[in-house]
Amino acid sequence: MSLTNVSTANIIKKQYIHKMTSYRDAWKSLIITQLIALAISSFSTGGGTTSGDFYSINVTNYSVDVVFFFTVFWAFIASFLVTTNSYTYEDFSYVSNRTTSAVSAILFVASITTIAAIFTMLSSYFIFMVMYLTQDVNILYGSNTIGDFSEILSSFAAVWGYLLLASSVGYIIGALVQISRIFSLVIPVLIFLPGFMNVQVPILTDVVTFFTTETSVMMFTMKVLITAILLFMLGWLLSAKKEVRTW
Amino acid sequence: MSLTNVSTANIIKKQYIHKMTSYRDAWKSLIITQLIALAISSFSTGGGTTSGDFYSINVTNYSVDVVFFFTVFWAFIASFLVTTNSYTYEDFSYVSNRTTSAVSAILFVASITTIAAIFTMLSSYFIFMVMYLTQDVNILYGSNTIGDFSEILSSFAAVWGYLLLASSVGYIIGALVQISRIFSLVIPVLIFLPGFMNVQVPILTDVVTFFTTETSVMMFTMKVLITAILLFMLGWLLSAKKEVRTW
Amino acid sequence: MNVIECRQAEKKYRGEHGILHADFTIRENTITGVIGRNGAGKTTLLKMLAGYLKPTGGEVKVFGERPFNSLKVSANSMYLDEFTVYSDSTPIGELFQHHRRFYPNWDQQLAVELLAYFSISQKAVRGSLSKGQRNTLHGIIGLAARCPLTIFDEPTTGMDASVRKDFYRALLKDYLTHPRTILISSHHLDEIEDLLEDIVLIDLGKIILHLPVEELKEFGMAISGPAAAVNNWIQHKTVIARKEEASGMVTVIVKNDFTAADKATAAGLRFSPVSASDMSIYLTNREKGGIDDVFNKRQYS
Amino acid sequence: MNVIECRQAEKKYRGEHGILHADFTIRENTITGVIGRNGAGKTTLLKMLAGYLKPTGGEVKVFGERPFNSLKVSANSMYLDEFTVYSDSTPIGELFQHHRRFYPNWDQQLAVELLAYFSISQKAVRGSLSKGQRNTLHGIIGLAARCPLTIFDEPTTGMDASVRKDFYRALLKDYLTHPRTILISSHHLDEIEDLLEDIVLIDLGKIILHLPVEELKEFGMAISGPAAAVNNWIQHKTVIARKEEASGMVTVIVKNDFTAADKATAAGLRFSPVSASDMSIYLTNREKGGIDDVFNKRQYS
Repeated sequence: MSLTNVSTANIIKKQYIHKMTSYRDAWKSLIITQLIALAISSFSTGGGTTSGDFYSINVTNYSVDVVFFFTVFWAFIASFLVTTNSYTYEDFSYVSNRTTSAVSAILFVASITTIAAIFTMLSSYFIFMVMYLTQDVNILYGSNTIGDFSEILSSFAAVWGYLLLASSVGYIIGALVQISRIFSLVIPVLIFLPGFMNVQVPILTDVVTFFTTETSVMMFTMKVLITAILLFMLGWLLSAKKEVRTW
Repeated sequence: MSLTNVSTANIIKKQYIHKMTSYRDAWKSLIITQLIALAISSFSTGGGTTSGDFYSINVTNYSVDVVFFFTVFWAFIASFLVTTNSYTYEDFSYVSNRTTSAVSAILFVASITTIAAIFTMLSSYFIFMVMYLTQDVNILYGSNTIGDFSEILSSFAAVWGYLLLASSVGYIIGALVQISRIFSLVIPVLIFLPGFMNVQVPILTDVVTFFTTETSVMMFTMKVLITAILLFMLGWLLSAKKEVRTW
Repeated sequence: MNVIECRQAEKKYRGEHGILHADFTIRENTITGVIGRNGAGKTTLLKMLAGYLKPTGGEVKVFGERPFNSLKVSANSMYLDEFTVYSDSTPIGELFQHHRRFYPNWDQQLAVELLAYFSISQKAVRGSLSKGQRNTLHGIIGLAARCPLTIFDEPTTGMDASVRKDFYRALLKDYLTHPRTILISSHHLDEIEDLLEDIVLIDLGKIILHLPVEELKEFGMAISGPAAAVNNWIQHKTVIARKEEASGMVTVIVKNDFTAADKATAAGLRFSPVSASDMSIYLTNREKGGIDDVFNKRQYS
Repeated sequence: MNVIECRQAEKKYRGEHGILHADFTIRENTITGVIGRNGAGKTTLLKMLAGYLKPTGGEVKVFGERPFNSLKVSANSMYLDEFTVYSDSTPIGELFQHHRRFYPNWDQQLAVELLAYFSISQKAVRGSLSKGQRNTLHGIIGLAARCPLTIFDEPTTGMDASVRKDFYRALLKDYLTHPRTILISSHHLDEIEDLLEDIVLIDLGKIILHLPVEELKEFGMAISGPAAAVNNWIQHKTVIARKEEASGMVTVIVKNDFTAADKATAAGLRFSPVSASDMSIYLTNREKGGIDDVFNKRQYS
């Protein structure tokens, strides 16, 4: 039987198609996440009442912040899970080497993150529409809800940036945990330590400052992209020597 | 062959012994957690320098807060893991019903939590001793480091209370996740939402207030004990109808 | 005394049926083989008996109690298969100690000697064993625990030929000195039929036969001969299977309920017995052509 | 052309050896059986060939390349066992489509027809299949993918008797029309020996024999007779195994390298051939008593 010649690019493409169609859990969980977040958002998330002698204004803010937060969390978990053994091993049940497996996984994670960002943007229109149709009140447009095209574009870039960042962090942590279980204890503690206590992990603070103090969306997106690519590449290097199914 | 008669209490005792001796991962991870936390603590975690014309005082606070925080996190994870299928199924490889399996697991979790509390207390002595022996300086005793017996007892009660609370929360969340995977997404988001955003989950805030505003250690311990027992019992009820190894 | 009594027991999974209307009893101190094709429901039935799964209908009783969530059944029964969960990081010697604590009849000496015989170290952890060795370990545990009801679900998966032979021999030896109720499921009936007393044959979730092995061996008869003669003779007989051969010869498996006089009328036909293993294949065969048809239809054949 | 070439290949796990000094070649378009006792290292060897594990020493070449991390080897080889990972939630029909995309030789029609023959629905998800059905599915995939190198590691685990027979027959039929290199490991050599051309026999991590099945069948000879006569005749012969019987009779397995003249001197001794399956048991037996000794030592025996 004659041998098949394959190119790396071709196999990456096939593995990418395979992942996009068969990782149902990732898609399912995205939809569930969005629905739960929308349900929570539909309770008001802030506001107040001002009343004078002859009038009373009831201000209610409807926010997609909840949707955004849920989706960031989902992006982290989903790309963390993509690095686990059972997904990696499936690549080798078909045709794969470590490079194609890692690159196709990264492309997949980047793709679902982008789609999740679009979903998150659509949620804001969805909430707007629901309120517009069901509430018999004046709507006070906020600058962070519905704006013109350039505003939409820049908020999309910001949402997408945070999601990509979350998924690249999830990916690298997943790769670390695959190497040693100890990371599954150390990493979450290091992340949450500063929030709960006065202990400062110096680098972590700098990292947070690096992203949150950036005011230009353009620059922010660049920073995120470069960071994500570096993290993805590191995760790929970490998995390069791994054996398949030692059991 | 004549049948063996067994009592529930007797099997619970045997399962408890089995868990205490064969759940090596729980013990190993406790020791690793304490060591990592001690290593981090040995960097100073605060302090400052005051200097006048003729003197300079260099104040360094060594704190066991890091150890405490790591251990709380460990207690949560360890009891979360105890509810996973592989541990439950092992009970049924020996002799078990759902009651003995749950009760022995709860007793095990309560036991390791207590031992972890003792370890955490000892850590404070350990840090004290290391500093005393290695640093050629005057030690300013703080009220929260080494005190008299009643102080030790009350800080032990506080530490133990928080650990038990963390492990009972881990246990109930584990039981929920065993029922449906959706909880593994929803619960962490609900917990971290308030910390990251301005969204308030009303009940959660009340719960936090309920424990943190309590000034009497005695009352705090009582509150914790009752809450933990309620959570453990709920977790037990949730697992009461589960089938074993459907694969 | 009956150890197991099932009345119309049923287990459905999301619409699909695992087991339907199971109606049977197992006497104390017998070795019964549970035989059936893939997906017939053997494992579902055995797990229901062990109290792992909850029946969705009918009644399952083991030692007079419903096994699901029964401590009495759990203490007196053991279900062992390839996937039985034991901690992977516990040394085997310690695993034996745990069993000793839980099972009053546990024979520590037997366990240790069998383990040594099969060249497995007491210090080894279960996670480091190969699949065959893991099943050997489970087999040893099942024997040494001496549970009044021991259920082996395909115990010899991954065992090599000589280990299988030794395991079955050990099972028989131990059973003879310590009689108890044993259920074994296996896809190699030929290897265990000498061991078994009774056979439960399951097909498509239903128990289609439950009888002593000896009766299954005599259940059918193969009749070979020229097609016309065979066809003539088998009128009014219960035909179980039929195989045409190229030369115009035919082999037919019929139920062995004909009389000696019947047999005398069959001049020129060859009668041969059917092994228990072959008989259970015939009894559970789907009506379809052979595997060759899949290939013969194709152009390249 | 040699598809597989191993030179002193070695795989160690934390001190323990999986495979030691493996030195062998496999020609193109042969069916080779990989036989050995539990824990001998069969799976380690096969996974090394598939590029799953990285050798710790020596050289492994498949299609002229080191298989670990080789895309060429991955594209042209397939390793299938009970644990092969496919998404549990993907319907089987879709699983086939994925294979069709990855494997240019994939025969969709064959896959679909075999699946139907074995009564598995294309809509079923793999997670809902029983163990035997899952292995049947893996077998079908291995056949339909038509990889130049196909490795089946205990493919019939959990399959019932008739499915096993059908699977091996399908394998042979497909191999005849589409010759390729196939490796099969199995603990039921008797079931596959008619299928195999060559046999690789592994023991304790070492390859102790690699020869055509026919030669293994003639490798040894069993000589039975009264102890004295047998002992006299076997001087200067290579004795492989020896079985004393109670009646003073002895059976000895000797290497079949004696001449016809030798045989003529053996008056009154009975010569009988040894099956390939039995031969490989004898060749890999540890020096120890039988399983009966474990029980005979005990007081209750």
